[in-house]
Amino acid sequence: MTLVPGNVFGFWMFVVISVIVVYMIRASQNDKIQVSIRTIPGLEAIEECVGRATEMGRPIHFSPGLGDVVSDSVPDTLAALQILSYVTDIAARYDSQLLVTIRMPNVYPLAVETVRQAYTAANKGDAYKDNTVRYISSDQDAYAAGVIGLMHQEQVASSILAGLYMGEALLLAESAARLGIMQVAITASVMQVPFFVAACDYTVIGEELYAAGAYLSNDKGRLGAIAAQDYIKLIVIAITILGTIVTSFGSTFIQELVTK
Amino acid sequence: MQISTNIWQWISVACIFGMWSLPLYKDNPFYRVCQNIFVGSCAGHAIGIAVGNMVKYGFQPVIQQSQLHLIIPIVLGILLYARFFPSVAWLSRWSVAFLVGVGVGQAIYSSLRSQVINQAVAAMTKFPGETLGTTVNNLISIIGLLAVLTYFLFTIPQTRFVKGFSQLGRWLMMVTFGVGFGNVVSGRLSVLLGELLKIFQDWLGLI
Amino acid sequence: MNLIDKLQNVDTRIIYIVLLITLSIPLLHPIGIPMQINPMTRAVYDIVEGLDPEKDIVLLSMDYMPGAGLDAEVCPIAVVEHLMERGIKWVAISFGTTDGPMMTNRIITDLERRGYKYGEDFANLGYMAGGENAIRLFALDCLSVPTDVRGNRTSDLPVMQGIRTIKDFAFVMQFSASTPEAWIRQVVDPMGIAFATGTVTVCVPSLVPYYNSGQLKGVMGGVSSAAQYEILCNKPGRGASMMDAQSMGHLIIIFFIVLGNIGYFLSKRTKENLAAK
Amino acid sequence: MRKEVPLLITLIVSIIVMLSRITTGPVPLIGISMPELFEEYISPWMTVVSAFALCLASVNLIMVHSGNISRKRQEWVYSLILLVTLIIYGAFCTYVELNPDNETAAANYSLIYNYILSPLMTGQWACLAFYVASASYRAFRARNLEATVLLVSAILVMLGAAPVGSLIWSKFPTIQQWLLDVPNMAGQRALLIGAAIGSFVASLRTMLGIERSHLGIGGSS
Repeated sequence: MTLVPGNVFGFWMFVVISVIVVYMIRASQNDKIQVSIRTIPGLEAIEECVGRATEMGRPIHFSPGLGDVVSDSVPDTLAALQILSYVTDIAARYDSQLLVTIRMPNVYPLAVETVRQAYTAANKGDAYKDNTVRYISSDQDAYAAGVIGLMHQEQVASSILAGLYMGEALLLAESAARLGIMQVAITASVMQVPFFVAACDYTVIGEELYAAGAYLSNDKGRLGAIAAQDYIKLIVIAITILGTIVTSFGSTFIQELVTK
Repeated sequence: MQISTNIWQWISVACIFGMWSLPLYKDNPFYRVCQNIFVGSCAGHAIGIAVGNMVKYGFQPVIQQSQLHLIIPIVLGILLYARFFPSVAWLSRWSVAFLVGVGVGQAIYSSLRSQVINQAVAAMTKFPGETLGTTVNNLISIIGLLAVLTYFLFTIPQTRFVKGFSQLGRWLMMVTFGVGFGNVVSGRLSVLLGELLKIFQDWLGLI
Repeated sequence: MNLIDKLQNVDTRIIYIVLLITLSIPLLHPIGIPMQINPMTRAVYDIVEGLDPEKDIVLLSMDYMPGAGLDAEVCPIAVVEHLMERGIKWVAISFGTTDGPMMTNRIITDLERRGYKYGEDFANLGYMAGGENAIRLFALDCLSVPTDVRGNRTSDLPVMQGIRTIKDFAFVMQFSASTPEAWIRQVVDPMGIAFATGTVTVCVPSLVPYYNSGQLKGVMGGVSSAAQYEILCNKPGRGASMMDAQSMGHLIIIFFIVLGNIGYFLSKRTKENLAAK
Repeated sequence: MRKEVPLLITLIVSIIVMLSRITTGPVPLIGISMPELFEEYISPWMTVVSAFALCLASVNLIMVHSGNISRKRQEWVYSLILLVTLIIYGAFCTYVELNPDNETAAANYSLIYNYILSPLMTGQWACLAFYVASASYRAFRARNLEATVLLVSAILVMLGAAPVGSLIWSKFPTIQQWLLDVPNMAGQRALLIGAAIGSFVASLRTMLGIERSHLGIGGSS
């Protein structure tokens, strides 16, 4: 078994950074390193969102996005579920009603489990009701239409949109804005960010989505993974700068090395 | 002007107006009917295609070419539905684990190779460039790239330099998002225009 | 309610009606504003121009759904039109959406009406479930699709003769309503094929890095690209007829932005004045 | 058993899939190469399991809406409409898929697809144009410097993308192309790299079973 040409560097980089990630997660869990994360204002606003809903006595809506757990959107969806766990926790503390809408059937059982566990952890097990988490439709347009209808019916006060989004981002955000709903959007879907920036009160952008779970839960293992992510970025930055300098001197050594 | 006499054209236009009645008027029964037909027909179409694929790639090869190993995915596929029966619901995890495994295995190395390494290599440009213009553009590209990446560094100490540089990254991202919005406008307009064209051309016969 | 408040709170339905009217007029009475050709669109045209009708066969991955409307549909129509005119054979397949084969059928029905032969000039291999995985499976072995949408054996189709892997196609193009990362990851990078993409306008900005790095040989995006392509082929079609209305639409949206901002600044100033008093 | 087996399946399958892209030659002890293992087994299996997964959403929908009807919940009539449509399309499409040589059936299915399902979908998408207009009017305001940067670049791109822009000022298309090729590309590239790294780490955690919430067996460990 040998490596296909063009993947030698990639493979070894994969191995090295995997080791970094696992090491950082373990080190952080065993308190060998202390990881502190910079503030992400949009995530701080989640509590304000829930507070507003409580004051108004109306429900708060959460969507874990349009992604699935069986495609390349796994990371986005899992990150959104981590945020859901935090939102449920706050909602339980403030005694405000939570409403979760689901697009992908595979995500449904996971969301139910997440919400139930968070309520139990906050000693509010009985606050969980059968219709807290609702499956709408697996078609993205039909999902958007369903959520908009629900926002009208239930007089939602604030809405948190996390995870992967596609073209319906604007359908959701703009209809909610027209109803005067306070919104926080957390997404790595670059194409949808402009609409969220326009229509939502707070927008959390790009990679911040993957950091949100660690940020909100303060879970040491997850924080370690974020620190590892930063090291990988620093490595990429270093390679890019080095490559630019070497290229400027007329050599393509770095390009050839990394694509070897 | 020659209005179409084809009944299907009329149905199709009614469907379009049904969906438009929500923004142009308000929530109404006609819209609700259209919306539910929409969700139902999408789901029905998906069932048909799915059954077709099951037979074509699953059952037929097993029966006709006795590729018996395909019984494994058929069992895994059936196990997906175990979640509807609480006592055996945990079995559906096996199928999900398989699907996730393939998804993760495909994404993990390729995203590193195609999205990280190849993009980093493409960012390595020559200084100075052939003209002053290219030099300036290359400079903006590389500094912009580094600034945005710095913005996404979460755990390093936020010194004044880091803060300033990542603020630059934020501005560059705003330009990116502005460009995105500008493009979206033409995209969304095109869809509406396409519908108008169908109405004027195929239904009303105005063009 | 004074004027400033009115400027701030125009009923959205009025905005929608104004938009509809502004778009309809130039659609019914086109003005014919000249347009410039985008280099990324020209790149696709040049590739197709450079193909050899004698031996080259093109693969089209049809991954858009009717929901994306004409914005997604005009690009493949323009490219297929060009392929047919040059006498180049093509094969279509779908991975991204179960609606793909139906979209291909729409194009094929029209071509058959004009006398082209299914199976000899083109073929529709249908939908293959499994996303990225299916793309890779097909790339390694194109005959892994047992039959086409009409029930013919894939290996018996005249147009598929001599095709074993994706490398036997001279040019591969995907048409979708999103971005072609899956193709780049699974086929373009590992197998090094000539690949271009046609998508909706929205996705164009995020494809520039891939075009710039050479992973994409050409990019088409939505109605404007299709209109340019039609002009390059000297065959103005549906794309070109929509461009004037497109222009008006842009102007009216900019007008809405300006209107909203005027209201915003005037009311801000009034509030500041009140606070100062 | 309930926890370990799924974690093991994910780990083994993901390693095979990953290595199948970057290695050649037989694996010691097994005697078959990773690409062959992938092409002969994993890949066709995935196609079949995916086909089953595709139906899952519809089954879920049938359960939700038949529940609505049997309990006569509010607006159950709409649920009935949905179910009836689902059954008609489902039966018809399945017949067409299983009998590809019946051209009349295929043509009839094309009719209800092209003239009902398709316009409903495009109708919904076209609503986005309306929402873009109202969002532009209502939300795109120069509240601060960042919002202004976004706004200005959006307007410049709009003027450059439409042919009318070059009539107003011939430089608009050039500016638009520059914005697209230089600042936009740098931003997109950085977001792409960043998101890929973030998703790489998340995928690695899933692969190694450190993150297991997708299986519904507790959070991270």
